[in-house]
Amino acid sequence: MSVLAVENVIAGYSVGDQILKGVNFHVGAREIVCVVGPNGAGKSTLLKTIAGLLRPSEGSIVYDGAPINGMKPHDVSRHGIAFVPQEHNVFGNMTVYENLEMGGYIAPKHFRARADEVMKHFPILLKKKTQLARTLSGGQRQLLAVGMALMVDPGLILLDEPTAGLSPAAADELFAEIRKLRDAGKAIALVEQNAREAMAISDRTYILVDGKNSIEGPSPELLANEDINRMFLGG
Amino acid sequence: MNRREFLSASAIVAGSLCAPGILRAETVIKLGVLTPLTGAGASDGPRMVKAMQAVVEEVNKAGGVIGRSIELVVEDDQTNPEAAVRAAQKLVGVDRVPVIMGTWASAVTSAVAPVCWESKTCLMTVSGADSITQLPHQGYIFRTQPNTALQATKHAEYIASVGAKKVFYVAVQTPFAATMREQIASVLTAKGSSLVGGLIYESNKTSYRSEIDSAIAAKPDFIYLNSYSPDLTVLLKDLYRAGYSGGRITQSYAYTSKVAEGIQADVTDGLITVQPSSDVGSEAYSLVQKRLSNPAADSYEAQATDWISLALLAVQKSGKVVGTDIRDAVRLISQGGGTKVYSAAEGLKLLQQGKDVNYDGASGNCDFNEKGDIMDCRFRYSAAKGGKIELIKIV
Amino acid sequence: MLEISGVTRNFGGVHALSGVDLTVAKGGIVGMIGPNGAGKTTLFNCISGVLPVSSGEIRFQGTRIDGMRPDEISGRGLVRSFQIARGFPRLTVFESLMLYGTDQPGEGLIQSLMRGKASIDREKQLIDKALGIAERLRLSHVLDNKASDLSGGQKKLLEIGRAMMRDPAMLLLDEPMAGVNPSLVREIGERLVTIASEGVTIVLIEHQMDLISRLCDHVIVMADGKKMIEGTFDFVAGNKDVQNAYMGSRK
Amino acid sequence: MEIYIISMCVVAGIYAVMALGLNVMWGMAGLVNLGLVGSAAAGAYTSAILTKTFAIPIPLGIMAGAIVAAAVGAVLSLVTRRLKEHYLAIVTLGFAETIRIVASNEIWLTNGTDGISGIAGPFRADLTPFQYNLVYLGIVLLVLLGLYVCCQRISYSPLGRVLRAVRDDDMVVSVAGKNAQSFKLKAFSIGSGIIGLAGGLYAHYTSFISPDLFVPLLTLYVKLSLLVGGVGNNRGAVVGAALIILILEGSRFVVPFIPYISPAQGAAIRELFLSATLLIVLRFRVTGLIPEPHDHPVIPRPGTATAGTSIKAF
Amino acid sequence: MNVLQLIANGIMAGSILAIPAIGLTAMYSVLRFPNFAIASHATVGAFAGWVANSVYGFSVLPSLAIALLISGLVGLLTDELILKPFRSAGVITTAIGSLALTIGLENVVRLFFGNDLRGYDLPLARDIIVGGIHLGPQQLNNLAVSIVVMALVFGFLFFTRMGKAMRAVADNPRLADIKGIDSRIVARIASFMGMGLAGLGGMLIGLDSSIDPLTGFRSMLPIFAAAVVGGLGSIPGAVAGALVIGIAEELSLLALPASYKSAVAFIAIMLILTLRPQGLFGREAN
Repeated sequence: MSVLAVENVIAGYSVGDQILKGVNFHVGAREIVCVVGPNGAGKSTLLKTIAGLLRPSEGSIVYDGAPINGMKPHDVSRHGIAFVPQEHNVFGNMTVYENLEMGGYIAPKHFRARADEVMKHFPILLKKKTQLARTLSGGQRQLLAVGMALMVDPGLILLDEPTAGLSPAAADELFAEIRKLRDAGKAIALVEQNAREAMAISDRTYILVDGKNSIEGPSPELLANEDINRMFLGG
Repeated sequence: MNRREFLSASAIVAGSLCAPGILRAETVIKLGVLTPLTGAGASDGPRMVKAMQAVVEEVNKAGGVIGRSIELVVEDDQTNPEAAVRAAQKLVGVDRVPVIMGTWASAVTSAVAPVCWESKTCLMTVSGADSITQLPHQGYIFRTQPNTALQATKHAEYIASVGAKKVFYVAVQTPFAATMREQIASVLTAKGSSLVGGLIYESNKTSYRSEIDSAIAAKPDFIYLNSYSPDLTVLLKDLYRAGYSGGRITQSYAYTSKVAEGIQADVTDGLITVQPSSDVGSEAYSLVQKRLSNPAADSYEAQATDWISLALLAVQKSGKVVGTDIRDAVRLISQGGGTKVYSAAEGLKLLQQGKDVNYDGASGNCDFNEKGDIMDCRFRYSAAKGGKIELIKIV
Repeated sequence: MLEISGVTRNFGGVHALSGVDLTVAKGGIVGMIGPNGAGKTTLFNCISGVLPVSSGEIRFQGTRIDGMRPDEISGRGLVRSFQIARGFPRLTVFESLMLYGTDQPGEGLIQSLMRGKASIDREKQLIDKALGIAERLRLSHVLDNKASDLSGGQKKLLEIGRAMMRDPAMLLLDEPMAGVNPSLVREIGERLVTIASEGVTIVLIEHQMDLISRLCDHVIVMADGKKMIEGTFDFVAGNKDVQNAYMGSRK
Repeated sequence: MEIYIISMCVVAGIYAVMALGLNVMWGMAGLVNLGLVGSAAAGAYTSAILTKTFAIPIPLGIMAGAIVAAAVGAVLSLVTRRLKEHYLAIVTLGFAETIRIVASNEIWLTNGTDGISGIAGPFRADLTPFQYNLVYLGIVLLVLLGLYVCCQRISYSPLGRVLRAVRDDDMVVSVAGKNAQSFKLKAFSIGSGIIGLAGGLYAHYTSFISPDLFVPLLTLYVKLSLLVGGVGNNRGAVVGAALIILILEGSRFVVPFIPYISPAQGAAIRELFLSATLLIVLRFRVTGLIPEPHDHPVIPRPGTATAGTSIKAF
Repeated sequence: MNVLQLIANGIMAGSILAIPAIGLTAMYSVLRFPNFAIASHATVGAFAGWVANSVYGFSVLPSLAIALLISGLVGLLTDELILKPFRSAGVITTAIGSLALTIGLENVVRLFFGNDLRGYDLPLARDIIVGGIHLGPQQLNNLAVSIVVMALVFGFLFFTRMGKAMRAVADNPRLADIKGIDSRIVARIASFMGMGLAGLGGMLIGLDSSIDPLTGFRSMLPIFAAAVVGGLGSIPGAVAGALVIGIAEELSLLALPASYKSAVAFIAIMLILTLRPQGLFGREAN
């Protein structure tokens, strides 16, 4: 049973310039789904459309049984979807702790308990609690961004290229955390440049080309496929 | 806007332009008022308009001038020469007024003066810049504000006469600020007193503490405050705070009854105000006090009263509502050997009986020289006490 | 043709480029690959003068160009495109192309007021050139559209077209094929090969490996603000470190 | 009545010239300038001083004023070269205020707050006021037409193309091989020069200038003219200026019909009326009454349906 | 002239400017346009405070609160009804719209209150002398009010959930939206707070001088200058900018006639912005 069901979605930044040209996309419970594909294929646009930053001109997006297409981002987040954008995903001029507070803005009651939990999960955030977010390193920033998403105890986390610009070690660490989240019961959708690694930790993979589904299937199978390797993974 | 919208919009405007002309009754005499109702001078303009309207009402009640009633056409000069020129063009071009009264800022007066003399319209003003009457105005300008030399001389003499030895001069930046300082300095020196310093400040500041500090540093026993109302309020407060206890003098138009309402009495106690006036117990001034129900009627209200009175008397005298005739008639009714009169209504009655009159105004005798400046006048010195203004003497 | 030695660039203490040394010889298409954040775009910004270098030297055709203004560098025949199509949203496609034309006397006040013959003649030449380029890039039907109305792919094409208007000696193209539909990608690829064969040196940042392998004679791999390795595609692709850094199979 | 309408047309014409100048800076090159009265002051004072002190002919004086104003614009452009929108706005505003304060204080040059009066007008002594206004209207319209043609030519030229590109993205303009800074300087000096010329025209029309003329209010009126007319469109600049004068003057004739208000309240209502009209126009026509044209061809492109559009370019 | 005295005077003058400058910069950081209507709202606040103080006889502190409340409400209302629709049309159009609004509001005040100068009902006190420097108790009170207000604004922004949300929107509006912060509510709070502070500043200016419909317009340039010099969007910047303007104007008296005061302030601005185009505390644009 899917937590999120995206059906035939068409969306773009301006009329007549559609980037998503009919995408179908499902995320099940306790599942990491990764979206890969060439630059400009619409991977990030897909996540933005789900998060409400873009309004789809056609198609439906259903989350937890309720249609959410056309909702504003803050309404989508109230429904339990946490979106972590690729860039500018923390409030640079606020402290780490304040960032967590803003992450949990819509659930202020549980703020303290959750913040403690998140900081227990990511001890580096505890250590840097009173630092401004813009002084964090790239990896720490990504952890904070994910931590902010966790503050609302979301049912679904959308991660847009979380390892972009990270050192391999930091990326590894982040991927490990993402797996832990899945194991803790979250559904996760992941867009990655770092295709192989992302596929390696994910359960299923969608390959988007030119705004449409091209290939989808269980990640291990796709990883093992020679043609796919050559065409999309540069191997 | 498409063509049709444009045409219909033009039609509406054209219609509204013509409307006053259609409605104009031949029997009404229109006189122009051009005075600041918005902008920096806006606190003075409305007072002057009221003073003029009060006279017009009085005269209209008494049967008007040459059998016609009077209407004031009031335009806002926005205390801005550019806007003022447009307004003046409207007054002379559309309303065809023979006289424009009430310009306040010197720059505004200088800007509209050519419009007036070229269209043969009289201009009556309070503006202080000496350069105004030096313009080639062919006699159309009448300035009821005494010129800088006259004021500075008389004021300095008064200051010296009350025993001030060290005088400091503080002035808002105006065309007459610097010349006034020189004149005051020379008169003071001649009278055995001295000007220990002076500064010209920028208007519209919210605090003049440092300016006041530098004035007090010269240890004056008397300070001449050549200011307008908004600045004067700040200066008086800053002087009080700084513990200054010497004498202060300012123009009555700056320390008006409205200003007095807004300041605590002990800040202003002892402040001397000065305004041009004619005689001891000037009847014209007391009529203004009564007409405006203001015992502290200031210099601008007095001058506004005089403009409209002079204009009306001149119309009656010449029998015509024409700028040039008014220009020529003003001196016939303001000076010379006629019967002294102190209000327009009174003078009109005598003129209608064919008698000669000599109008003595609330702001002075209203005797003009060939340049349009008043020739001589006395000054009414009052002192603020408990928020009221009490007459000291008229010199 | 392009020599870069010891170029560094810091952003508030973060090293975006930490000592890049590389040389690009005249002719051909050079691919530049590397993971996100490796400093490829920053390097382009430094070469084109959009960003000043923190230290190091850049020479183009023997002349030192670091420290020059972008327009001076562009004037020397080194023209770049932008990764996220940047440009003039309120100009039409045609105007945008025309703008890039070199030697326009009509940009002077007197010529523009007089509509001098020199400027009109030059305008005519540039029109022909722009029409030709538009034709080749399949932009003819959108010439009168505002650049902001174009699709992402068309914007990329416009960037290439604009650069070509300058008859460049060297083109720096930052992901020119991202977001372009596959059939057009092939077309652009062929076009680039033609341009290169006409003597223009092209440096190309690209993520699609099949394109790199097909188009580029020479590939430079960037990682962590440095050049990691360079060589033919097969050589580079066969390198273990490259696979680790870029292909993502680290363990 | 006629003389009034004619003189308002003169003023509107001078506003229109200023709006054209502003359009070069703001409409074409996107450079915010809230200090255009500074340029007007430079032009007006230069021409007034030169014609009065050195008795040079009026047209030469006005030209000299335009040149000085252009130089002032160039200096301002250099000083502000690193500043963006809002910062540029406040600095230009401050620059104009500084010019006004200098004009108030440097009495030896400008006669201080007294202002300069008796500035010569063409044939003024030999004409009746009506004829004089008519002649001046002719002069202003001629100048306006000439400048309009010039501005159209700039707009529809490679220069205009670069300026509009600077407005969109000056960095990409640099990459296109143009020195964006020097084009900004060009736009600032041309615009400032045109506004200086308007200042000179005004000085010789009314025969009097003083620092009080050059207050931010005038900048605001001109700015609103262009905004309402259509930023980026020379025709818009002219229409907007005419409309602003129409509103400013037209309201004079409406307000007297409102009963029970004092003159001061009437003045307040007039300004309210102005502000409300502008807010309404801007609210529903964000691009102004005559929006910027879609494109600005220099010469017709062969084989296009839009070839006719370049007729606009003269 | 005593330099320390000049600096002290400059601090006093600057601290009053700082309040509306904070309001301006706070609105800017959330709404992203320079709101010229700050001038008319300073006037509205000054008059609201005057009515409370002189007509209804409230003492100064409650009158200041009323000034803040009324001008804040007017600010909220005018923003919702008049300026909000402009925002989609771009920064400059909105800014010019706010200029038109400021003229409109100024004249609404004129329509009801006329042009007369008004003063608050407030006992004046003589200066006290500390270490050879004159300090006015009223101005010290103003300084105290300014400091308390600044502290409250800081407290609000750093210790309340809504204040943090406001900073979050200022920092990264899109991310704030994603995190469920309703930007419309934050915009309303920013308008209320910004214009409220403008009104409070207007009344503080009036306490020292007198008020009329032009009170706000007269102070608009220095308020803008303060916010811009400090770096638009930075609250410590607005305070620093106000102090720079205040002190520079007073110190100019050492070398130049008093009639050059504002020019000196503007030249100071130009110098500072030439060296630091983003203002003292502004962040460099990307």
